[in-house]
Amino acid sequence: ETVRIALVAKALGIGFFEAANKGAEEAAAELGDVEIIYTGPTDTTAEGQIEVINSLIAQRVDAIAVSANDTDALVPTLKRAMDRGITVISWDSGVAPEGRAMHLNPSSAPLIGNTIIKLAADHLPDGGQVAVLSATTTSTNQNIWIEEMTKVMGDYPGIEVVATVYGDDLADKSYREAQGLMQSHPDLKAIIAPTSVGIVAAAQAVTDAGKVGEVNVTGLGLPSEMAGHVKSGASESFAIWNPIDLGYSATMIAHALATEAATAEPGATIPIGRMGEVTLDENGEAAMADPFTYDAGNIDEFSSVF
Amino acid sequence: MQPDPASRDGAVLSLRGIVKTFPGVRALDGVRLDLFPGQVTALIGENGAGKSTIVKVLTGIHQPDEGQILVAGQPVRFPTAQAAGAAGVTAIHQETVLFDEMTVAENIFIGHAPRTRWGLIDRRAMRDRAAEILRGIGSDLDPATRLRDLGIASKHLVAIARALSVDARVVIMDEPTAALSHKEIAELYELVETLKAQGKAILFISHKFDEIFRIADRWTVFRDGAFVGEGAMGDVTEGQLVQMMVGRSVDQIYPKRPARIGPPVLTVAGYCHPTEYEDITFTLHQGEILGFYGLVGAGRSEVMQALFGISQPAKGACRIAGDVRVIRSTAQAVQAGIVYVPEDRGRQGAVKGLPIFQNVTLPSLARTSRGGFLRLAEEFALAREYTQRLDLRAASLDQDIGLLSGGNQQKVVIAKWLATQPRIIILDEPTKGIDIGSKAAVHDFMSELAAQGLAVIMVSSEIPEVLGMSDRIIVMREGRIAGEFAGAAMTPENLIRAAVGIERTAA
Amino acid sequence: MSHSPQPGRRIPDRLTSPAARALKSWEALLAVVAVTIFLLNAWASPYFLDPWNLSDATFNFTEKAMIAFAMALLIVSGEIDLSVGAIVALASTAMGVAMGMGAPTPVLVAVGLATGLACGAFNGVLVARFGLPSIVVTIGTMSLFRGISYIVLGDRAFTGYPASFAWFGQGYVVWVITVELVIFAISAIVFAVLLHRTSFGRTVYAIGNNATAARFSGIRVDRVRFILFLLTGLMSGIAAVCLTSRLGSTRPSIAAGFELEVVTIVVLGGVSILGGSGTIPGVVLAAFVLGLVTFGLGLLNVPGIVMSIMVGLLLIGVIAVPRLISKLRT
Amino acid sequence: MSILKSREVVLGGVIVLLLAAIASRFPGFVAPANLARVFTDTSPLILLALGQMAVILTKCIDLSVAANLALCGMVAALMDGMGVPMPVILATVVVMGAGLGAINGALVWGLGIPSIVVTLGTMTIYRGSIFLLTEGAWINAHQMSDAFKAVPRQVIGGLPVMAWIAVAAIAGVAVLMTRTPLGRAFYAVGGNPHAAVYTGISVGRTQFAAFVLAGALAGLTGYLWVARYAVAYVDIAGGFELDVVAACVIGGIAIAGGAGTVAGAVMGALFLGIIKNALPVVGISPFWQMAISGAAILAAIAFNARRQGPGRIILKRAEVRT
Ligand SMILES: Nc1ncnc2c1ncn2[C@@H]1O[C@H](COP(=O)(O)OP(=O)(O)OP(=O)(O)O)[C@@H](O)[C@H]1O
Ligand SMILES: Nc1ncnc2c1ncn2[C@@H]1O[C@H](COP(=O)(O)OP(=O)(O)OP(=O)(O)O)[C@@H](O)[C@H]1O
Ligand SMILES: [Mg+2]
Ligand SMILES: [Mg+2]
Repeated sequence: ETVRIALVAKALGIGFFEAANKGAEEAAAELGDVEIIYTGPTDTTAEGQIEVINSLIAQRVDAIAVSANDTDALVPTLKRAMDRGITVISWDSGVAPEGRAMHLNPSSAPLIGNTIIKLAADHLPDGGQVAVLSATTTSTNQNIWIEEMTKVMGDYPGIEVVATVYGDDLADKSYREAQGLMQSHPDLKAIIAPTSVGIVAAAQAVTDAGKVGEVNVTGLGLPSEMAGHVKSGASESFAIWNPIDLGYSATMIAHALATEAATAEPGATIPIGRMGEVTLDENGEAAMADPFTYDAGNIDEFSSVF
Repeated sequence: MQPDPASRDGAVLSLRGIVKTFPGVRALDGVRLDLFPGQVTALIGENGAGKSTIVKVLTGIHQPDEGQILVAGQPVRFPTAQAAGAAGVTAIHQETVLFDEMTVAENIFIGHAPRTRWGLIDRRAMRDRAAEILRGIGSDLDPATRLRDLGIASKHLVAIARALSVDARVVIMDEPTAALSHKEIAELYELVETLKAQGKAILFISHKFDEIFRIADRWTVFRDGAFVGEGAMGDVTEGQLVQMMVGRSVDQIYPKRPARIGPPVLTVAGYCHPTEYEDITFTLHQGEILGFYGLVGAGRSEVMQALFGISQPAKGACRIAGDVRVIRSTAQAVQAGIVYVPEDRGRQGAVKGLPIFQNVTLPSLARTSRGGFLRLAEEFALAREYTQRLDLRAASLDQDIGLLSGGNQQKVVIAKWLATQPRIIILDEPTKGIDIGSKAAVHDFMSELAAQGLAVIMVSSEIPEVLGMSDRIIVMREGRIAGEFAGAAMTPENLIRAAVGIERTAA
Repeated sequence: MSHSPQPGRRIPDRLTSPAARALKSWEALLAVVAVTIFLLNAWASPYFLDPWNLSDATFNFTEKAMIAFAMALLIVSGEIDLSVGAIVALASTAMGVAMGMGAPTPVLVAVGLATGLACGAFNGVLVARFGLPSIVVTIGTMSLFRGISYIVLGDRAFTGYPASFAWFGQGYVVWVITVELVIFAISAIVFAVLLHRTSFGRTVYAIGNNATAARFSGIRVDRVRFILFLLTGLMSGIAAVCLTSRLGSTRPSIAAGFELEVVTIVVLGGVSILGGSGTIPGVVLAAFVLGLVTFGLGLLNVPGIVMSIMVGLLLIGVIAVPRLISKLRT
Repeated sequence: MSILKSREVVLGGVIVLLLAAIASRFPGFVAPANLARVFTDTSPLILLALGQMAVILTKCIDLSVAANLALCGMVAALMDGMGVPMPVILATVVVMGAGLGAINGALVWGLGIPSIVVTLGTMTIYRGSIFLLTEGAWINAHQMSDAFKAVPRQVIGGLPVMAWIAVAAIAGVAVLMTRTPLGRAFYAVGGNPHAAVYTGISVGRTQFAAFVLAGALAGLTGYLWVARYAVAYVDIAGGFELDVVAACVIGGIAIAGGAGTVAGAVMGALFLGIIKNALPVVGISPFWQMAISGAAILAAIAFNARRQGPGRIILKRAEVRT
């Protein structure tokens, strides 16, 4: 019998999730007899995701793998899904433990937190002011990464985070926020945007302000979207994990749990095909892989992939 | 009835067999009309006879369902108001249809403003020509004034100026004097003479027989949307016209019956308002009809609305049946037994969109409902009782009041107030724009109410009406009481002298 | 009164019977649409005719429909409240603050309702007392109320509502009948009675058709308007309790875009946006129609935005087609 | 006249005070270069507010402008991807925007459906169409040609082309409103629709024209927006329609129609633009932004309502005093 796995994105149309869908389809092909239902709301709201999940419950899919718009708001709905025998995992952006069997982090949060500040610091040997341009105020993973980043600030003396602003994952708002940062902090040396929408908007704002070379934009972004800005010099380097791998892994895990080939409990190890395996920590979370850094040297190789 | 000739010789404009239906009403049923250059044709008919409808057909606002419009013998069509204007037909409509936010000059020229070489509106030329036209009708209004800063009478003058701003062959006036004061009416009559002398054809609609006989050359009568007759003014008497209008004879127009005047029910002491009125003091007795006369704009409506709780006086007190009260809302007024039949029926009187019976019961809902829940049977009973008494003409009580003619709407509004069984009823221009038959019904009813012990205040700008109906008359001028008359002192001369001020002799 | 010269002809009460009128009404049309969509759904998806699924589907509209009933009265009276989504957010935030101070469930509910009432009163005072146009007032308070939530919450969220609080948004009364569905049904009945069977409802219609004439008829127009805003605030407060309970958390972005969906339900329900006409049964039917459409398309995994195209087309289509037909006929 | 004039003067005064207050904390904000930047940033809001003003004047409202903007912007980006030359793209967005406005206008005019209902519907339809066109995919900077992105940024005489387009639109709409029959018809139709019919002005056709104007401006802005921010996706300018209406309201455009000026609309937009740009600069938490603009809207309408002059005056004494 076909195993139906729903891959729920934060919103449809975002390059990152489209790439993850490719990975999911790859996993499905590899597993055979798996149907991927790729879906999501059209804007990044919890209410929209709940409606989508409700209709997935109604269709009695076998597993739901969700990248959540809100850690807590999805919990009651996902609990109901689990009550009806559906396997629920979260990936990329997590939900609270009671709402899922396990959570697959693209990477470990401390690692990402360290990476984003390191990317900025590497190009600031003499230190200087940096600012963070985040997504929405409610984005779970951005908040955790920024928290982790704050914890390791001691390792980067001379680097000062002067502001954290929110672009709501909207291009125009992020653009305006980036402009505002450069206005209010004339000595700003770098903008760290741990979001694929924000990093592009910030790079554009820096270019338009004529500050290429003065202000370095870094953070997490997609190679295909950032290629131009790396070449123009607006961004020296940025990092990301491979979303295709992430979709692939999430599907593998969902399949394993749904077919009861594996159970989600602290310490359990779940195989994820070509990616190897993941081990669950005491919170039921697992990390897929390290983030990978892209710069002028390797960007062309990846910009056509995702 | 004689067969319709194609077009009368010499008529600039003729209508033949015009039919116009609205949902549920056949407003015009094959009527004809001829207008001749240099002559004033009076169009006469009861409320709802279709007079305003024919004006709208002539000015391109309504399209007739059947029939022909002939200009100089040639059939034409007026798909828009502009087309009618281009054919030389212009009108002063029954309602003032102007733009409050625009200046006088813009109001006069909207739709046909002079242009500059670039095709843009030439504002200076517009202002100059507006001033010229206004002077021509004896007004010194500044064309740059914003219309909303003007009084109703000045607005009417602007409407007249607008009608004259196009070079028209046919000028239509639909009850043009209804909102004008004595002096302005006299000026309007002069204007009509001038237009006549210029060879224009004039269609004059009015319910006032004195003015019809004064200025019209020909008459045409409609009844219930049908043509009844036409002829020269000299060949007809008022009685004959009335007979044709209503299809029966109406002998007594002011059926004032003597009533026993009782103790005072309302005493108003020193009502003042910063901009509208000052030192208004009077007493109203049970069983009395107290007339309030004045030129339009004298402030009578403002005072009455203050009594009814629409607005509050800055100073002053009123005593109703002995209790001193301040009336802060209309709801309190109704509770105290004061009701007000407003002057502006369309805006303040009728709730268009609601059926007749709901209009009638609106202020009496507390009585027709139980514990806040509606009882439809009671509502229908109440509505039926009062509308029948006023001889309402309607298809059913469930019909939207907006579909009735003006006069019938007024009857519903009066019925609404009578149904509350008030102690004091204020009627503000109760017969404005009402036909003679309905007028008689309203007057008759007023007298009957007084006879039953109600106290009635009647605001009116028509001298025969105040004189005919009132026991006592108060005259207002520019926001103050200018005189009080009773018994033998109630003469037209006295009223007019008080209304226009001592320094002027009677008009 | 003996004297009247003629007794006057008798005017019939009605020409068309209420039943005949109902058959030709908007509600009848909506009922046909609803049944059609129901059948289409049953035909298109094997999962549709499942009581639990249908029960889940009601969550798509119950909260919005509760607000829609009060909004319907408001729109009939010629006003509008675009701040309802923001009221939900502020009420939810207030409940979160109360929870932070350790308030038990009954207090939380009281705080939610009180906040809704307070917001409604604020709108009501601005509109009824100061005579400002409601559409712009509520565009302003929409930013203000939600803005206050943002100031209070910032990037945080309130979570950890007491378990008993979950009853409102996640509980069942019997079998598949959810608590929210029961609240929805009760408010439908209350508002239908209020609008159609009480003198208060009659004054709402009168005000919507001609507010000046209503005032000249001794109706306390401003008081009625104020009460309607209060009711809308109250229903938004109730919706906030349900939604917060259902989500189990509060963020300032909660209930974003509710106002337009609520207005859509009301308008689809046949309430004239210009005021003066409309019925509660129509609004109930419209809520079901919208719920059925979104749920049916959801079962086919149609993206939400495509559903919203359908809703947009439905909104314009249902209003345009009858007009088009009557236009073509003449 | 004097009352209406003073309303714009007061709003201008408020804007100057606002700038002064910001300058006291952050002098750099009032540097000419920064003011130019704020103006440029506010240009889309100004362009849409000008169109919305025409619509509101005629007693309508257009909630679909932001969706129209997004759809036209997406089409522009797609055309650019297909290598269509810039002049053709520009012509297309304007015509297409006007066409989308015309659909609104036609429904209002032809079928007499209230504008708020029509545009509530078309708003979701237009935005949904973007999804249908692209299946939700984004078009990013690297997928756009340099020429496409360059137009709004090109600086001429110290201001980017985007700002110049706004200036030109302000001038054009001002002439349209005060000096052409169509402009006066907008006021007439909103001021008294009944009377407009009696003066031979077609209410429906005038409203149609207002929607077309608003649509054309939205279409043009769509291109500018997408080119400036170098990204196109379904949700761009989401919720922007309310900012546009707010700008009009703050600028004193009467929501009941018939009253308001171009200067008012522009200043209303600038007021919001300055607040949006200044908050991050003066270091007020961005979480305050929403509440502040809400309060500003309320203050503006309360002020506008208060400014309504006394109606008619009967007492001669009172007449002399005023
Ligand atoms: N737009 C309309 N819709 C429906 N019925 C209408 C409309 N306009 C007029 N009628 C009806 O047509 C008939 C003629 O109305 P009209 O206004 O022409 O009367 P009138 O002779 O001008 O009366 P009055 O002396 O009261 O002004 C009335 O029965 C009226 O109710
Ligand atoms: N400039 C104006 N703007 C708005 N409404 C006006 C204006 N002038 C008059 N009105 C209204 O039109 C109606 C007729 O006004 P009118 O000039 O008759 O004054 P009035 O106070 O009614 O005086 P009176 O009753 O003594 O004639 C009233 O209801 C009044 O409120
Ligand atoms: Mg008439
Ligand atoms: Mg009066």
